[in-house]
Amino acid sequence: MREPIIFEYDSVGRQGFTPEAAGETDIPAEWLRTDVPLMPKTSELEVVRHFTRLSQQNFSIDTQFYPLGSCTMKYNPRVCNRLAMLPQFLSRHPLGDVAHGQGFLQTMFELQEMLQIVTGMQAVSLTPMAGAQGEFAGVAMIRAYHDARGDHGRTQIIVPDAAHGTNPATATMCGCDVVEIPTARNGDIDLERLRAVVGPQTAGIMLTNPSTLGVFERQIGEIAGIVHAAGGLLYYDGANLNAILGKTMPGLMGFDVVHMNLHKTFSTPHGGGGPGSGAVGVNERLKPFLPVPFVVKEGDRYAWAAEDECPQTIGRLSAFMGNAGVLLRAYVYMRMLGGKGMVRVADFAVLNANYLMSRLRDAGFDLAYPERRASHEFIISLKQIERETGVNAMDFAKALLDYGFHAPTTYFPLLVPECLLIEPTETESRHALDGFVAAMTAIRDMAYADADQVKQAPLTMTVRRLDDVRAAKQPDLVWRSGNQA
Amino acid sequence: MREPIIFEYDSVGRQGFTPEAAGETDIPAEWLRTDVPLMPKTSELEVVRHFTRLSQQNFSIDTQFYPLGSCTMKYNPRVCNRLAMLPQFLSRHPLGDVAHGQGFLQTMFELQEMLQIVTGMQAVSLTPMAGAQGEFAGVAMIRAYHDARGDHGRTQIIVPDAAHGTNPATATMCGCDVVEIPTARNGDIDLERLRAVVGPQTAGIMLTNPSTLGVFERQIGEIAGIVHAAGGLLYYDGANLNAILGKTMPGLMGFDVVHMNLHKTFSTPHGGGGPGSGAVGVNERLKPFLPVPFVVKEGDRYAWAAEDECPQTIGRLSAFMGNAGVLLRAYVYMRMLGGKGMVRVADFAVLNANYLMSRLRDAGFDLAYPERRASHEFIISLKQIERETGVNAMDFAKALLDYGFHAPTTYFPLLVPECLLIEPTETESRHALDGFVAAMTAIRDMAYADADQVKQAPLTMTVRRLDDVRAAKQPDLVWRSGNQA
Amino acid sequence: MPFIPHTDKDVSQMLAGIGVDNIADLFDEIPSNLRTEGLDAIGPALSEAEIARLMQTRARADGEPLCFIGAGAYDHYVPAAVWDIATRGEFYSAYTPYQAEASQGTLQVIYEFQTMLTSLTGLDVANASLYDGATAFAEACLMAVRANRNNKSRRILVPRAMSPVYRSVARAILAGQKIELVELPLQDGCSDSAALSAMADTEFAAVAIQNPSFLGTLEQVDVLTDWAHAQGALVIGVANPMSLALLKPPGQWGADGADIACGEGQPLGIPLSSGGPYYGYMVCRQAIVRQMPGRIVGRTVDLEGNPGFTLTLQAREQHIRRSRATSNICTNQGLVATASTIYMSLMGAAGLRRVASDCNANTRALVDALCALPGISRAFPAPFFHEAVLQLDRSAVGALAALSSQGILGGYDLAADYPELGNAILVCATETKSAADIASYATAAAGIFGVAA
Amino acid sequence: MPFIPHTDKDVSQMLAGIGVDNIADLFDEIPSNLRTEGLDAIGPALSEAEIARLMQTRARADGEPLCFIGAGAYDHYVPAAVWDIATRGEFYSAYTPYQAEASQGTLQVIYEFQTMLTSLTGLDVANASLYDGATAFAEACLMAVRANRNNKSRRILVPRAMSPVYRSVARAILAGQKIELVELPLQDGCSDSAALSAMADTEFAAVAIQNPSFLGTLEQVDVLTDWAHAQGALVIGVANPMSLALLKPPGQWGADGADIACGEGQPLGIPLSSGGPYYGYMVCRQAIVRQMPGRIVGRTVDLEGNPGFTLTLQAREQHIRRSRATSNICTNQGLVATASTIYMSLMGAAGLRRVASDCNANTRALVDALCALPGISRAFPAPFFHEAVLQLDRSAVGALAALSSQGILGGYDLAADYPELGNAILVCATETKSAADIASYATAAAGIFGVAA
Ligand SMILES: Cc1ncc(COP(=O)(O)O)c(C=O)c1O
Ligand SMILES: Cc1ncc(COP(=O)(O)O)c(C=O)c1O
Repeated sequence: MREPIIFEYDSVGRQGFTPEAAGETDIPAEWLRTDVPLMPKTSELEVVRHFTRLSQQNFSIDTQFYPLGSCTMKYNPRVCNRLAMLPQFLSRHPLGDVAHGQGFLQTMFELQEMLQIVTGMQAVSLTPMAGAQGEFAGVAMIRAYHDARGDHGRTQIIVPDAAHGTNPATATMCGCDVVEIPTARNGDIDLERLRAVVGPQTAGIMLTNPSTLGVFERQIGEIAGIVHAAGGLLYYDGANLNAILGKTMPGLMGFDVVHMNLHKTFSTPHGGGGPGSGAVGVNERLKPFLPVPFVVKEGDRYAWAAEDECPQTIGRLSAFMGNAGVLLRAYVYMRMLGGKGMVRVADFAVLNANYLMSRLRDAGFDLAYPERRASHEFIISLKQIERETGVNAMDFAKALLDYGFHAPTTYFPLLVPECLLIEPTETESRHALDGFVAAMTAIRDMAYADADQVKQAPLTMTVRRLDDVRAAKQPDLVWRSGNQA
Repeated sequence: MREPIIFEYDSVGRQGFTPEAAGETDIPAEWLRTDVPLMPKTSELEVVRHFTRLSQQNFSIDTQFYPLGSCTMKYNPRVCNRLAMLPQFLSRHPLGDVAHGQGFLQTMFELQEMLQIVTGMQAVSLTPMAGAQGEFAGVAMIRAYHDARGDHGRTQIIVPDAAHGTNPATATMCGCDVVEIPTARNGDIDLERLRAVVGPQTAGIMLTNPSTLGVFERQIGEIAGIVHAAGGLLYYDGANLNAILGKTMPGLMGFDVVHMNLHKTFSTPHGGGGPGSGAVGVNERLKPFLPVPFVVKEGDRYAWAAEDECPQTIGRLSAFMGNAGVLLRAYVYMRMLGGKGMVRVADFAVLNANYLMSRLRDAGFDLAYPERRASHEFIISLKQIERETGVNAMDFAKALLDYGFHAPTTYFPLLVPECLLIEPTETESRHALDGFVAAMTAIRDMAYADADQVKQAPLTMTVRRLDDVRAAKQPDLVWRSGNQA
Repeated sequence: MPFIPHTDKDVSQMLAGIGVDNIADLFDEIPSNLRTEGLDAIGPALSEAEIARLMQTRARADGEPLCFIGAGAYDHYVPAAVWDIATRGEFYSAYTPYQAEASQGTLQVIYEFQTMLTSLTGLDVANASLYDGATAFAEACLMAVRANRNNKSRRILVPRAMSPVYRSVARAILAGQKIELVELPLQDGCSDSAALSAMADTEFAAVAIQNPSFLGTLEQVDVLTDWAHAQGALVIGVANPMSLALLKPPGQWGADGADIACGEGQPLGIPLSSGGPYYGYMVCRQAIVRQMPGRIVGRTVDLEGNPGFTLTLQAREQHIRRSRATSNICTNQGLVATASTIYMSLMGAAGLRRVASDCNANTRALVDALCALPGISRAFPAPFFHEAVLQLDRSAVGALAALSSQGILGGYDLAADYPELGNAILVCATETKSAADIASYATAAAGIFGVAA
Repeated sequence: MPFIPHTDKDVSQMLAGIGVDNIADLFDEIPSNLRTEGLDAIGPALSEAEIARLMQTRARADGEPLCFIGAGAYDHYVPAAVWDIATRGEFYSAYTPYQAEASQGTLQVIYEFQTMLTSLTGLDVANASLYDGATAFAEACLMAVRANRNNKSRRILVPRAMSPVYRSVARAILAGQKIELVELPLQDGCSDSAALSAMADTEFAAVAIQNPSFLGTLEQVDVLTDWAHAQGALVIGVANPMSLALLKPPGQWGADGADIACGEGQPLGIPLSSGGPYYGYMVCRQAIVRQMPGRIVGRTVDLEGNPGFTLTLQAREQHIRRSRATSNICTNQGLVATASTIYMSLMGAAGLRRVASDCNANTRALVDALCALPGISRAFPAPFFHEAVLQLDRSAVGALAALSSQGILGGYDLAADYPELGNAILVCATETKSAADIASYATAAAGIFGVAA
């Protein structure tokens, strides 16, 4: 049953929530609005019903297996939400007296410390509000470092071709030029090409390890050597940290700065697109440049360190201190895991990925890197199936929905044709993985038996396949009375 | 997609929640259990996913119009739940020192007072845990009253044929005999028959007003006169209180004792079957017999009144004080309505019912009492349609589900053949009512066009029509490994 | 207007459709002498913000004292997932699953609930919940009188060691039907089985056994069960379901097991919440299921042969059988049972067992710590589950009030229910109590009992 | 094992399937010199019950002082339904709606969100959210530089009356791209339009206008907007969206309206929560939508011609355009925007207007009450929305600390950001403050200011 747009419930005079009677304002008329903004006119019941029904139209971790590669869609414990939403935490003003915030600040301080331990770095700032902002902080610190040394010519950021789009986009935002280097056939970086591009213009390199190809970059030691020798710094994109918790650390691999996606590794919710947290960690070299504010401990009191105490900081990246509520959730999760639990996260994330990879291989699917171990994720390529049946990665993705599985990441990284990037995470049972293999196999069989049927998928969602081209060509971005899609 | 039984997730050693490590016990072996009870072995994610998916298989007020007659399925404000679940309320032990419960007790005291005002009674006890237990309390008080006067022969309880099943069942539970009296053609009680059955054996009469036929019993004054003159008392079943809030009061109509369904009139949630609250109110005559405990105010302190202070009480009906959390929700709701808001509840509940009744009549449906006003609900009879097409009230109920509407109450009261008892409540918009009329009309048209298609309904639920006969003949009430339905 | 969606235009069009001038006309069948003029005495409406602030203030006033009271309601940790899911609108705002096809969620949950309760108690069939433990016991007595085919007795033998409030609720509910509770006396905190021989000639419809007893002690369940059966009485086993993770279940008592088990479901995932909503559970042998009160869910098949769930055996219930129903119960405690099902699913058998063991260990630690103080000693030697009676050398009221003023609820005063025990309190330390909590109690008690009585 | 469902049997079968002996083998591609031995420094795991108790203790330690601080984050009442629904698992635990067919819930919510934001700001197209108000402003500056077709300037004129922290975040974000913020000076708490003439020869990519200003005052939005457009600059309107229920929206400023509107979404249903997660909103004219950063949802049709929703105009975004994307943003603040959509739906235009008016009235009442005391006076005569600057006769630090110790957060000290204002604080009384709250503040302040400085 199609759920109407909320404005279609419209009926003059209705209103869900009844706040207290309006006071008068003394604002002169020249500043006042004369029109009434278009807002829903719905009762509280209609609002509740509308959004409850809409929610049921989503796939989510709480309802489906969601093996979206690179996104670490693991279980988000309900208790993390509960505790982050304790009334005192919710009502705390960000500029409130720290005397009324010692509990919160202590928690943030301990989170900084735990993240240092996990990454092997020397200092952490929690302020970046997502991975991409963590990247921004990292590249900005690299630039600030070179600038502080008067080394102004370093404007190039090297990224592998498999890098996530946020890496090159971040480099540009920081005013750097992007130099892309290719991946070798075995999934590692082409060292020759790396050697060829480094030089006095090199600000640094951005790497994900394990990479977005689902393999561990084995030459990371050499890479660090090459880049450092050329005067550049190494940036670690922590999107894949889940795979290596307690196994190795970016600090040990030679990285100077890292960001973590707490909404991946530390299980804060993805929320249909956000919020996240992209906390950054740095080694001694970059410490002076860390974004403010961060929490410091003075005796047994906790306080903010801000601009005036950090003359070389790259500055503030958010109005207050980042996504505090997300950070609380990550803290709760980390304390519930403890050190041993974190190592087990890596163990089982990697076990699940390798098991699922081997089962899909045994079922006849082509692995992108058949000689390699999977990290916490891996890639299969549907190129041959596509060639033989016309059924492509997108079709598989849609068909999986009808089997009750969210699709893996499709068409990323771009260098593997017709790829699915599959990340089961440690919180899924073997039973779920086996079900996924069965669905993939059934879809493949159907592709060979009746390709058109696969192309019809999905059949069981609230809508059939959507016309993306029309969406972009005739943008309908705002509801207007009378307009129909 | 069928959701497995939770035991089908079973896999040795899994467990959702990890409590702290077990202490040793020193309990001698003769008391210890040697087998392991069958419990799910599921991860927390599996538990969350299982029950979230199951929840999506329900119709509910939050997702559908739910015009279930006699049940008052109005919007249950989320804030009532939120405030009843404040941590201090949740953690309060029922036997805790009242010094740590003044906030709670004050709330209960004020709730008692508000319910007195609403019903026009002189005292209230909140302890009954649902309507039926309120009825029990009421009839037990009536018996206690007669007994206290040495009037031991009064063992008959009179109920109209339209009464809810809990009324006669309650009378029996209280050790009374049930005398049923018929309803006249106009929906009021047959006064001649009433006069004929009252006498020195009459303990009392149980009435719902407006009655379960969806009409206001106009002769209530005469009825009260007849029963009181015969030495009996009057019990008011408050299931339909929503229709008369602020318009009239049971106290004024001559009732000696009432119960209220707070989960109807005062919008506490139905919870898929409960919990409810059946608070009782009494006039001076029955005050000494009120069930304990209730809250009294002593100076500015609140305290419990229990057995020792109430020598004539019918006693305790629950281990503590009834469904405290439900009572908190009702209190919040009542305070948010205020006096004027309560009157509006009756206004709009009755407006909606009369509007829907007139629209269905205009659409050609047969009203059970076409000459009468609807109260907050009304009855239509599908007898003619059933005769002409074979499509009966049950078929309509199932077909409505496919239109996204929960069915009205079917086959109750029993005296109207093929009846639907329809209660829209005040929280539904005119738009929802119009949609319901359209669905009813479409189903009726389909009944005449292709009766079999209606008999196939529902088609869009997770299951098709279920075999109730098999359920009762071959009861499968407990999951056992290997058993299939 | 709170919660009413009508616009002025809606109202006038609706009135026109009905054919009346105003809403007041719709009430014209109410005789004018019965009319009231509004409910102004209720006072003005509060906004959501205002009521939120008011309730927060009241909640804060009540504080969160450290609770060592049990006595029928137990302070267990409830994982966040339990109520987060139970209060989803689709569970929270649905009614009894009369339209089975549109209520498979609730129905399957109850079927799973029934399965868990039967296995926990070791009996065959469970219902979908009753109001609370006390009323479940009363219903069990009624059921036993109906179900006993050996005799027509209206007498139930009930231990003095059983919850006083259960006995009192049962008396209130059974009074009308003239069913009598006969007391089995207390000896050293347990039922006095020696007293049974004196009753060998009395017919009982049932013998009730609560284990652990209200006083925390473990009863001679096998002896009592076998005696009852030998007498032709049914056995009603009353048990804290949390204890059954550890203790022999009613279905295994004596040679043949209890016939009916019932009790308070609160320990399984339900917050203390000033006493409710909790739920009563009831489980029985297959043979007597048609005497069971309350709703029951069964699995069946649909038109296409696929499995599905529905309410069944409804001929027992008031809406079908009316005055001859097994009970008058209609609305039960569905949502609470749902939460409890989620709780049991999260905990699993191992988790429940761990909680039960920790409760036992913590109460032992508490008893040891307190009995090390002058003026406090154990009242009974019998083994206990997670509650114990302490004998005090002074007024329990005074000691408890002194503890309460330090934020500690030190136990339940037994004076009113068991005057024969003198100054005695019943204490309980569940798994939520840390060693530090127990030490706090001991320290506070030392301050009180350190001074001669 | 917390959150890991594997049984021992699962593990051994899975390892066998993979063809390795143990889990450690799966990590054999990590060079041995890079291996670490666990994370024991993190410490032991806490159970859910333990962490719950810890966090409750910390939360309680922070208390709930009465808050009269605004300065960019506002204490509004959030109806219970907002977060109850937003945190439903289906919203909470979904990701970006890349698989549109399985994400219609989130997509339709965002489409509705976009509609509400455009109508609130009076502009054409909104995105699906940015991180917060400050970063939204920085992105607006970048967007303006890209979108301005009149000039190639990399200068933005920014009022000193604009939020200091927005300016500081923008500086940090724009630094790499060498975009310069030029300050428009302050006069009597507002932007000094007299200073504009001196800048007539400077090219600006954009002129930013915050209304109400950071200092609470209402700016000469029409004059500033028209001046900017006459200069060939775009106009970036920064506005508290709650104020727009009452005030003329950016789309209506001056003759042609602002080109981009952005700001902090927090006032619309988001708890203060120590500063986040909030969300930044951004809305612009249709003509420049392809320069907009962030995700955008569009309505389209499916195979059968039925309406549905999908992410669109993705060629702007990093996952398609990589180094040439409009921004690097990927994860945004989706759940917060969802909550905000629910909030706006519950409030409606009338509800928002009432909240905005009440805030204005309450702040006036507070200002009047405080300015009646010796040593406190209004700093500026300009009309304000719901914040005002008070001049004190003594150190703000001391006065605020004294209030804080009485449980009152008395305002935001302006000394660091606006040293030229001397002892000045910015106060705010939202609709959540009752007359009694305002009186409490006044009484506490009287105690402090009653004593000569
Ligand atoms: C490899 C990689 N890097 C960076 C990011 C960007 O993180 P965020 O979406 O939190 O900005 C992602 C997430 O999508 C990612 O997968
Ligand atoms: C008319 C009437 N009386 C009594 C009851 C019994 O109330 P409860 O279900 O709360 O026990 C009901 C509810 O179903 C009812 O509709």
